[in-house]
Amino acid sequence: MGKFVQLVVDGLSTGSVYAALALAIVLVHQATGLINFAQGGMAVLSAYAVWWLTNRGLPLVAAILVAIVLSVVFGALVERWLMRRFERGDPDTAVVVTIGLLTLITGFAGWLWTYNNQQFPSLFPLDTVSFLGVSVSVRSLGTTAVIVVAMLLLQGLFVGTKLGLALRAVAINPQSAAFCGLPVGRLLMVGWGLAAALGAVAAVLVAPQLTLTPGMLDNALVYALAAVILGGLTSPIGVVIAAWIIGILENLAAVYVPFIGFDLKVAVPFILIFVVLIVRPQGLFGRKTVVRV
Amino acid sequence: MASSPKTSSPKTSASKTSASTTSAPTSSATTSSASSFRQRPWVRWGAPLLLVAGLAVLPLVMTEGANDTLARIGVFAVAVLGLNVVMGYTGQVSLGQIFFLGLGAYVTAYGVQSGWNIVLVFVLTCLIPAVAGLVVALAAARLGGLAIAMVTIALPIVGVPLAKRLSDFTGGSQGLSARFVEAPEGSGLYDDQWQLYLVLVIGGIVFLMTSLLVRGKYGRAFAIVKGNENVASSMGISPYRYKVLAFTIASLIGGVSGFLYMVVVQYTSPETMSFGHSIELLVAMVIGGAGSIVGSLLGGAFYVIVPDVTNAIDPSLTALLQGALLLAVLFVLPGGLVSLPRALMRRLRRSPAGRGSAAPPTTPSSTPGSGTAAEQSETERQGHA
Amino acid sequence: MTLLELEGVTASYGPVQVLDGVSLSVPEEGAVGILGANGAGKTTTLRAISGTVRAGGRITFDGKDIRGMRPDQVAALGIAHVPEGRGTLGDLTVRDNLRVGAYLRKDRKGVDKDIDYCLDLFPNLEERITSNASALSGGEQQMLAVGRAIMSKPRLMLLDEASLGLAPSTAKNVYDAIRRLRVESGIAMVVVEQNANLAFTLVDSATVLETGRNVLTGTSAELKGMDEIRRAYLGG
Amino acid sequence: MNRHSRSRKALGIAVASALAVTVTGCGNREDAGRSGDAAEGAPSPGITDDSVTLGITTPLSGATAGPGTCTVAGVTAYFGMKNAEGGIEFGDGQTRTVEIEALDDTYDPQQAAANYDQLKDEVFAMTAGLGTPTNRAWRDAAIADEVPQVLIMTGDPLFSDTEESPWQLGFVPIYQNEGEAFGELLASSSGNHRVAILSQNDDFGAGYVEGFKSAIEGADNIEIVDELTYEATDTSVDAQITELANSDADVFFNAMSVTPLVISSLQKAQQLGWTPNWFLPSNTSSPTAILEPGGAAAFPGIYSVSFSKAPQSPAFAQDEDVQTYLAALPQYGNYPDPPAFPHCQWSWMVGATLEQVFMEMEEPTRDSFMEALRGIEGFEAPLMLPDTSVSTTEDGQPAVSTVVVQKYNGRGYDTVESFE
Repeated sequence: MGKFVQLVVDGLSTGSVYAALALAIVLVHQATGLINFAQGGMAVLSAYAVWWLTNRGLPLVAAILVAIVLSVVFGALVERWLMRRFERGDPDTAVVVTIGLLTLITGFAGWLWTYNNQQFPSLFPLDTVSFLGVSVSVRSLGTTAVIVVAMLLLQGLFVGTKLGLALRAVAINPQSAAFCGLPVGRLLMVGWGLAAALGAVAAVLVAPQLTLTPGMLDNALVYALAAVILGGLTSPIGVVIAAWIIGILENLAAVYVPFIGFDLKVAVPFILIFVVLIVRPQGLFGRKTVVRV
Repeated sequence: MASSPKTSSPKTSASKTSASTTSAPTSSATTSSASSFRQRPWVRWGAPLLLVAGLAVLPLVMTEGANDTLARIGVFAVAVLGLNVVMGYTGQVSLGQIFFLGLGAYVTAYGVQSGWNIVLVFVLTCLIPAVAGLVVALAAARLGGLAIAMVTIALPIVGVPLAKRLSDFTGGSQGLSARFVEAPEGSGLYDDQWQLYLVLVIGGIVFLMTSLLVRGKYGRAFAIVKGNENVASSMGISPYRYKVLAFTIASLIGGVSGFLYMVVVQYTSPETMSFGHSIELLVAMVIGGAGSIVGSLLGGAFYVIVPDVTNAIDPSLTALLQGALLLAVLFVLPGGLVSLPRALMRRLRRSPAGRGSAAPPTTPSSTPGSGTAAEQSETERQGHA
Repeated sequence: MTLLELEGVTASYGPVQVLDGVSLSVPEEGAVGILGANGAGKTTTLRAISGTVRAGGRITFDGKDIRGMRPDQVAALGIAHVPEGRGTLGDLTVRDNLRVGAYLRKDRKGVDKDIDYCLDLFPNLEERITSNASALSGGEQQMLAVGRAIMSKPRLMLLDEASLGLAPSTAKNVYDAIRRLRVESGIAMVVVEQNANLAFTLVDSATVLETGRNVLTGTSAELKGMDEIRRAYLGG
Repeated sequence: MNRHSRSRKALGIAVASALAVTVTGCGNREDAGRSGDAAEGAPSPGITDDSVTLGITTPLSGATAGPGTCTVAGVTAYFGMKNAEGGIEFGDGQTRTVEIEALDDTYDPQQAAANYDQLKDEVFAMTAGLGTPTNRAWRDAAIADEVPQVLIMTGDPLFSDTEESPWQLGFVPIYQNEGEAFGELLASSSGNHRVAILSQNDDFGAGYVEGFKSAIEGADNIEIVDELTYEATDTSVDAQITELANSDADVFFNAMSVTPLVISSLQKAQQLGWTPNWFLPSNTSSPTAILEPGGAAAFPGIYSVSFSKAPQSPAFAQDEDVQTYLAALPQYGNYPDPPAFPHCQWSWMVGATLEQVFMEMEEPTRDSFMEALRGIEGFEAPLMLPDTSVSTTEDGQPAVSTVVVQKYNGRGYDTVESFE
C-alpha cells in the first residue's frame, strides 16, 4: 500500500513537469490557434538566461524576474517577425516553422553554452517531507504549487477577463476580431509573449531536476502534447489534470501491469488518449464544438 | 495540427474552387505559351524518354559519393511521398511515417538474415507495413485533426522500445545488418551503381503509381475529403474509408522506403524510427511542397542534403544552420521549394509593372500591419457554417 | 452631411483588377445599397472600406481619409463590417461573441444594456445565449453577426449578403430586425445584397456595379422603376 | 495538366541530381573510381609525406551531443598540441601533422553511414566516434573498403572480435568488463548482500548486467532481489527507485548513462530513506558533475570503475597529465568549459594511443597501420590510472580492457581492493 501511494505521489510530481510545459502550449494555442513545437526550446533559452544571470551574481529570484521580462519580449518578437508571415497560411507550414525555430534555438544554445549539463539552482530546497509513509521533496511540492497557481491564473485569464476573450477571438477568426476593433497583431504578440513567460516559469521549475542542457525539454514535449490533447485544448485546468493522470497511470501501469513494464510505459498516455477521444472527441475537459453542415 | 476550428484545414475553400484544381495544386504555374510548347507530341513523349535515358546513364558517370547521395535521396523521397499521400493530399496529419520506414527496414533485414527469397522479402516489406497501417488507420481515422496526429505520434514513440523488446527479431538496440545488394557478377557494375539502379527503378515505379493515383479518381476523392469532410459525405464519398485508404497506402509506401533504406544503408536499429526523424520527414514534406509529387522529391533531397551541407560548413553548428536554413526557405517560399518557379515567374512578371515594394498579391490579405485574411475567414465559415 | 465618401476606388487581387473606380456616397443616417452580378466588386468595395483589401482612390469617413488604415483602426472610428458568411466566433458563446463586439467600449453598463437590446431585437438569440456560436443555425448566426456589430455602437454598418443561404422567411425576419434597428438607432448602412427586393425594403438609394465600375446610381424609387433593374434583379 | 507536372518532375530530378553532384562531387575524385582500387603498397588515402587526416563521425547535436562533442574535443586537443610541437615522427621516418575531420551524425545510423561515405576517401582512418548503432551502421562497409574503424567509443564487443571485425577495434572497455569488475569485488566480500538492479534498456545496460551476473554466478552470498529497466528518453526514474527501495536491497547496481537521471536517482533514494551501496558506470560517475549535486555523501559507498584520472578531482590537481590536458582542451580542442563527461579524457587517450601506432607504422598504408595498431602492449596512456593500460593484442578485448574499482571519498575516488 505504501508503495502504491508513493508511486501515485511520484507520478504527480513527474506529471507536474509535463503540465508546466503543457500550460504554455495551451496558452499559445488559445491565443493563436497553433501548436508551438518551439515552446520548450524557448523555455530552455529563458532558463539559460536565468543561469547566466545567477552566474554573474544576481540573486535567483531577481534573475527569474529579469528572464521573464526578456521572455515576453522574445516571444512577442518571434510572433511579429517570424510567425506573422505564416499565421494566415497553411497551418502545417506554421507548425513546421516552429519546428525549425526549435532546431535553431537548440543549436544556438548548444553553440553558446555547449551541450554540457549545467547545474541549475532550485527555488525550493530538496528537503523531504514525509506523511503516511510517503516521502516527497519540498521541491516537488513547490513545483506543483506554482503550477496550480499558474493554471488558475490562466483559467481566470481566459474565462474572466476581456484580454482573455480578445485573445481567443483573435485565434478563432482574426478577421472578425479586427472588424470588432481588436488590434489583432498586438494581441497575437501579447499571446506569444505571455506563453513565453509561462514557459520561462516552467523551465525554471524543472531545470533543477532535469539539469540544464539545450535539449532539456525535448523528451517532456511529447508528454506535454499528450496532456494538451487529453485535457482538451481549451482548458488549462483540464490539461494540468491530464498531465497528472498521465504521470500517475504511467507509473502504476509500469509496476502493476507486467506486460507493459517500464520500457513500454510510454504507450500509456497514448492508449489513454485513444480511448478517451473515441468517447469524448473534445478531450476530457474541452468544450464540445458542434459543427453544422 | 492547428486549432480545432482550423483543422478543417487550409484548403477548405476547395469547395468554392473546383475539386479538380485542388487535386493537382502544381498546375496554373506555367504560362500558356510554355504549355503549348509542351503539348507537341515529340515533347510529350520525348521529355520522359530523355529523363529515363538520363537516369539510366547517371549512375555510370557519377562519382561513388554522388551515387550514394542520390540513392539516399531516393529512399527518403519515397518516404516523404508516402507521407504526402496521407497528409499533403488527404489532409490527415501523420507524425508516424518513419515507423513504417523502420518496420519495412526490419522486415527486410530479418528476411534477408533468414535467407528468404528476396522477392518474397520485398513483398512482405510492402504487405506487413500496409497491414500495420491499415490496423492503425481503422482505429485512428475515426478521430480527426489533432487527435489523429497524437495517435500517429505514438507509433515511433512506442515503436522504439517495442523494437528493443522484440530483440529476437530486431537484434535489440544493436540492430540488424544486411548486406544483400551486391552488383550481379558479370554486370560490370560497382555496388553503389547497382544500388542506385535499384532505388531508381523501385522508387520510380512507386512515384509513377502514386502520381497516377493522386491524379485519378482516388486523388480527387482524397482532395475532397481534405477540403471538407461534410461536403465529401454529401457527395457520397465516405471520409472514413478514404482516410483509411490513404493511410494504408502511405504505410505501404513507407514500407517500400524501408526496403530501399536497407538497400542503401544496409543496417537498421531502433534509432532508425526515432520520433525526431518522423518530425524531420514532416519538415521535408512541407519544405519540398505539400501535396506535390515533385515536392516529395525535393523534400527527400532536402532531408538528405542539408545535413551534409551543414556538416561541410561547420559540423559543430549543424543544428543552428539547419534551423536557420529551414526558416529561411519557408520565409521566402511558404509553399515549399516546389513553388520556386512560380515565385520567380511572379517576380519577373511583376517587376516591369513597376509595382515595386507591394506585398505578394496572391491574396487580398496582404494589408500591412494587422493583416486580416479574407480567404482564411472563408475557411472558418465553412468549418462552422 | 455626407458620412462616407468613395471616389475612384480601385483594388486588385493579384493581377486581376476587381475595382476600377468605384464611387459611393452615404449620408449621415442614410442607407445605400450596392447591386450587381457575382464578381462585380460588391464585396470588394466593402472590404476596401473596412481596410481588408489594399485600395487606391479616395475613401473618407466623416471627412477623414481612412484609406490604408488597418481594419481594427477603421472599426475604432465607428464602422462595423458584417462580413459575408457572418464570421461569427464559433468556439465562443453567443454572449462572448457580443462582448467581443463591444471590445473597444469602456462603459460596462452601456454594454449590458446593448446586449439586452440585441436580445430584444433578435429574440432567437436569447435562448441560445450560452451556446457556442458554431451550434447556431444559419439565421441565428446572421443575427449574431449583426448583433455583434451593434455592440460596437457604430455610426456606419457594412452589411454583406445578410440573406445568403437563409430560408426566405428567415431572411425576411433578419431584414425586418435590421430595418427596426435603422429606425431606432439611426446607424447609417451600406448594404450588399443579391436579393434586391429585400435590399429595397431597407435602403434609400443604391448603385449598380459592373466589372468594378458604377453603371447606374439612383434612389430606390427611381431604380425600382427601371426595366433593366427589374429584369436583372427583381425577378420581373 | 499531366504534361506540365511530368516535365516539372524531370526538372525536379535534374535539380536534385545537380545538387547532389555539386555537394558530394566536389571531393577529390574526378573519375568514377571506387575505393579499394588502390594498387598494392601505394600510400593509402588521407596520408601525405607531411600530414595525415583522421575522420570522426559522432553526435555533435541532439540528445547525445554532450559526450559526442567530447569525443572530438579530446583527440583534437591532443593532436593540436602535438602539431604545435612540430608533428609526430612516424615509423617510416616522415614527420607528419595530424588533422581531424569530424562530422555530425546526430546519433542517426543513416547519417553516420553517409558521413563515412563522405570521409572514406579523404581520411586515412576513422576513429573515436561515439555510439553502438552509429558505428555498426558502416562497420560492414568499412570492412569491405578496408578502412580502419578504430579506437571508437562503444563497449559493443562486436568491434573487438578480430575475426568478425578485422578493420575494427573498440577503445573503451566492453560494458561486460565494467559490470564484471564490480561483480567480482562484491562476490569476494565476506558479508551477504541483496542487490537491486536498474539498467538502461539497450546494449549498454544489458552488457553491464550481463557482466555483473557472470561475476556473481555461484557466489552464494549474493542475491539479486529486484531488476528493472528505464529508457534513455525518460524524464524521470522516480517510480523505478521507489519500487527498488521497497526491495530493501543493500547494494544498488545502477547501469545508467544519462547524467540528470543519475543525479535525480541519488536524490530520490535519499528522500525515500534508502541508502544502499551504489554502483555507477564509468561514464556517469563524475564527482563534480554528478555525485556532488546528487548528494552522494549520504550513501555508505559509491563505487565505480575507471581507467582514467578524474581531472576535476582535487586528488589530481597537481598531476602533470591532468594539467597538460586541462590546458590543451580549451587551447586546441575548442572546448571552453571543464567537461562533465569522461569522453573528453578517453578521446585524449585515443590521441596518445594513435601516436604510439603512428610511431610504429612502417609504411603509409592502412594495412601497416592496422598491423601496428594490433601490436600495442601495456601502453600507459596519459591520464590512465595505475594498474590500467592500453593493450591491443588480446582478441575479443578492446584497447582498454583493464579497469579498477574505485570508491568515492567525498571529493574524488580511491582505488579499492575489497568491498566493505
